[in-house]
Amino acid sequence: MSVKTHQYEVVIVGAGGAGLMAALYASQKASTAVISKLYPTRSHTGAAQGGISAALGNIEEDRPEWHTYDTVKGSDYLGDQDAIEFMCFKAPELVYELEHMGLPFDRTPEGRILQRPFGGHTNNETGKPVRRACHAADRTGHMILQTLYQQCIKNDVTFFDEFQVLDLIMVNGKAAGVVAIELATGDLHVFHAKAVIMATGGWGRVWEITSNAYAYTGDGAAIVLRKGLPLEDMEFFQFHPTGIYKLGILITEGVRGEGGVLINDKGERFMEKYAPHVKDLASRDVVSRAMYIEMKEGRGINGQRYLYLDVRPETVNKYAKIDGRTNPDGTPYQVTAEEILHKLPDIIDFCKTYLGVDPVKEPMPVQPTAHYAMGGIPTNVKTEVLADEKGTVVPGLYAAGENACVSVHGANRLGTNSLLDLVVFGKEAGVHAAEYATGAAFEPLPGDAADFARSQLDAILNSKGNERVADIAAEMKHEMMDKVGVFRTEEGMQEALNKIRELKERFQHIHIDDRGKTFNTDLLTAWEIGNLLDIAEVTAASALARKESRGAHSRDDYPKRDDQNWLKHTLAWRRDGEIELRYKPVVLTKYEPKERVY
Amino acid sequence: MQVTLKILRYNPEKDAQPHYERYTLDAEPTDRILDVLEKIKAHEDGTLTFRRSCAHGICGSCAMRINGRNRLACKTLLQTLDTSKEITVEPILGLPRVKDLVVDMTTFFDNYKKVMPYFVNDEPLPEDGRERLQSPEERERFDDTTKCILCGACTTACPTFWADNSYVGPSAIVNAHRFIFDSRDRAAAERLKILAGESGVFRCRTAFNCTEACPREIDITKAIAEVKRAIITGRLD
Amino acid sequence: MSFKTASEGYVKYQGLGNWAFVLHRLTGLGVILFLAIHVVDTAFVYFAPDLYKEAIALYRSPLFGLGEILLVLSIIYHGLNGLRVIYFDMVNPNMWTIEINRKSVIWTWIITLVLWLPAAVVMGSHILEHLGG
Amino acid sequence: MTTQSRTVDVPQTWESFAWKWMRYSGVIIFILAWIHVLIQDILVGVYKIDIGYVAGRWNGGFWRVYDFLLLFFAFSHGMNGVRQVLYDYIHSAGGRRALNWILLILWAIVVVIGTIAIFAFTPPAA
Repeated sequence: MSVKTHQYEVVIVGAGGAGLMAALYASQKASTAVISKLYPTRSHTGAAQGGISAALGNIEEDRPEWHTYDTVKGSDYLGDQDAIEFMCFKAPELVYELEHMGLPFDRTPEGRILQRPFGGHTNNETGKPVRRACHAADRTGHMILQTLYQQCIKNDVTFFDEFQVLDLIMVNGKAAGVVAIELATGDLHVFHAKAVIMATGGWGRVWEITSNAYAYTGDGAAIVLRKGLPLEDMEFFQFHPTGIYKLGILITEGVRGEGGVLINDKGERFMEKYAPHVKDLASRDVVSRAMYIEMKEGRGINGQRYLYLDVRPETVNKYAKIDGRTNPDGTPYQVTAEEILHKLPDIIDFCKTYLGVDPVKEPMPVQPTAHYAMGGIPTNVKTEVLADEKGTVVPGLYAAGENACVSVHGANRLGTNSLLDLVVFGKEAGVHAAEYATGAAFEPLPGDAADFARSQLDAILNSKGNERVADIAAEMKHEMMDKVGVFRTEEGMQEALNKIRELKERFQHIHIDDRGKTFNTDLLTAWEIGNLLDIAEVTAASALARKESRGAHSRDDYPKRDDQNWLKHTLAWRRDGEIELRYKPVVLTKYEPKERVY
Repeated sequence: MQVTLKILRYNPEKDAQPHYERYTLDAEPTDRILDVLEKIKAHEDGTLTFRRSCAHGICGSCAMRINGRNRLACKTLLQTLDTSKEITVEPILGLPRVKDLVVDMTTFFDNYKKVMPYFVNDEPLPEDGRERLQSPEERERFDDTTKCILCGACTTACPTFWADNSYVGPSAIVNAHRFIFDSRDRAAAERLKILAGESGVFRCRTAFNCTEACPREIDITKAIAEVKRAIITGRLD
Repeated sequence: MSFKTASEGYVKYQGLGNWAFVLHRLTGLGVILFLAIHVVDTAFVYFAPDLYKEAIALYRSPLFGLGEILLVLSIIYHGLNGLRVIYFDMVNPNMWTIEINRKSVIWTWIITLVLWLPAAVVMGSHILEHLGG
Repeated sequence: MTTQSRTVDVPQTWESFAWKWMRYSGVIIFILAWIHVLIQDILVGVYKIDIGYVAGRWNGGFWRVYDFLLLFFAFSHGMNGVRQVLYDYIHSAGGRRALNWILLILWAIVVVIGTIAIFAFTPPAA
């Protein structure tokens, strides 16, 4: 295999919201290349629906302080409060910046950005939901991704599309570039860089039912893990309450923001039992757990493992009246089918396409779906990657977006905060990486820079067994869904961990059919499954060790949060085939942990 | 139930010409064509090559010709097709073949880049640093064309584009439309000038294949007609 | 890309609009070919009256008679479909929707046939009258 | 807030002119050609057409002007149509330039021949 070498001051891996935002800023100061295994507009940011939160107060009073507190509370107090405060106070500025880039937000009659309520976002004085999510219909992520890509074209950013990064080059403890395979030709490319930004997104494909793209295989996190660096808080993976039954396709929380309610087999709006104040707009971990309990206790629809999400106008209006929900002008909140259609066009389309259900006429069958990684590559607020529990920075290495753990989401992310995270920390990554690159020299490249990448591919190509990759993947997904999902137990997690280790062993004996060079997705899919297995192992091991319930990590055997022993972040290394866990304290500033009630 | 897919295969390392291969397997009526392709790749033939990512019609990776029409594999359920017959799956037409169902999208994105598909407004920002104002009606004016996911289904369904890759194609025009009719944008005249040229909107023959192909249900031919009209009249309403 | 690619699409791509377009193109090319010849042969009345007689004789052959019936079909279709496109494109672009487009294509075909069939009967009977005569 | 109407100044191009031409001429031809076809091909029929018929028809000025207009609009419409079709398959600037000249010359020849015939024709003495 021939190896081509390129040199850029900053190399960005991944072209979703965080990667593109970083690219816009890094390219202003330093020569920058974006390397992406997909065409940029295929990134999963585009699937985000409901909105991006910022306390603009366009509709009703709102403050960044409230946003900060809601996020801290939403994180079940595991989020680092300095980082959360930074993000929430930056939010309005970034949303305006997106608007100035042309993002077509929906508008108020006064011409300002329209906002809608979302789970966990409240007026801290009244405790009622506040309209904080800025949106472009129900395709906000799509518009962010498109807008950022458009601006990158305008600013002539260099892209390497359909290049799969396989390895990170580290020299003298510093990041010195990446190695990638060009899908179209099968050639290896070495990108020599002063700074590397990892922005490769999440790994929902570890689980069976997921809202995530096929591409969401945790490549960046797995690459970093293989370089002897830790991953943070991997036990915290969010299950979104409303995925389309069996398919996992996301139905935005915006549906509940617009007044939709969850209904069980008895026709009850069960969320009022679990979250008496905000009901269906409680944070996602709370709602997903409530749904699991309902289903476990036999109140799933027809006894099956799904519930109804009902956004028919008559239902919305009935419960809006019961809740005393009002419009900004104080009149009672009432909707028509046309208004719902107008506000949620993509959701209606999904339901019609995949379920044959028209949501304004029938309720939607939903179940919790693996959605978002709160954990990931540990970074500080400047997005510098951290090497240990003491906060030692890895020079030249940055991470932003879902693959990073700042940590602003702690144990549970609030809806709309992911898009905010992308733009806020994507920008920080771009700014800081370029700043670092302009002051740093290129580390000399080792002669064998591409060897580790090549050896990984060769191992798959030359593997002599007869295991099929798809079977291994299916078993892993099933095991993780069952035992490291919404509810977890000691026994289950241990079984899952054993199973994953067994699967990793079997993975050494796979057989792939395609040994060609051109667009070999058979090879790359196998490599991705290898990443997922590594991520699954770290996730299960981190989860097994955490003997409490907090946010998305919910254990039957330890049902309570334990701040005494567990108000700390997990850091997990993979060393000599074993997972090593260490812990670091949570940054607390203004907000003392207290019981979380919605 | 059983379905048979007849897939146009091509491996540049082995084949001089593309050829069809047939796969018969069990499937559910609610399975998507993408699910069936995944099953084939997972269990029968790992060399089968196609692009996919989000699997629910928002990323635009899996545009292909299914029974002779451009669609997204992830939005085409078996129950919407006649499964008693073979289902033909071919790559989208008009772009160079790379392998099996994968085509080289370079020309497609180059054409997109020709029409200034980005927001332009160099006027000073509002002094309070907040948003530029836009009425809901002004926002609504270009809503339809903001939905584009750049999957290429429209452009590769266009008879003019099949013959001539220099025609910017429906997708590029849709993305130009999105900015031309955005009240905040200031580069409409420049875009219209580009689109009034030899590779622009007047190459559109209104065959309508683009609109039929769009998985996002954008009224593409209408958008193109509106751009034509804007060039002729200079009016942006 | 090329004539080959385009031809594959013209023939194989599934869609009423595609066929409406292909027919429009074929009928247009057919009519312009005929028109060029027709202008020249009619000009013979001035430039070469003898040749004009020969040309007319040729037109009166049964094969040309059938061709003329097809010509009339082409002119009717090309004209109607052209008007349809002009109306949608210039007067009311809001009619470029899937449903209206499909219906309008089908109606164009129906009206074309309704207008053409009587013409074909009249022209066909002319041919039959003059067969062998 | 209210919606403002906006206008821009777009220089017209050969293609925008051609587009308009196809549409306006199309409407005119629709009327002229259909009447022509109805009379000559269907009602009268080729079997009744000879020099004598033409002479009778071009006796007055009306049908001469009519036929000239039909010739001019239809042939110009058609030749631009041919140009548009061939633009699909001829992509180089040089090729398109050559095509335009060929079509223009062809157009001029046919229109000139036709026009001369229509207006210079004098009915042969019966």
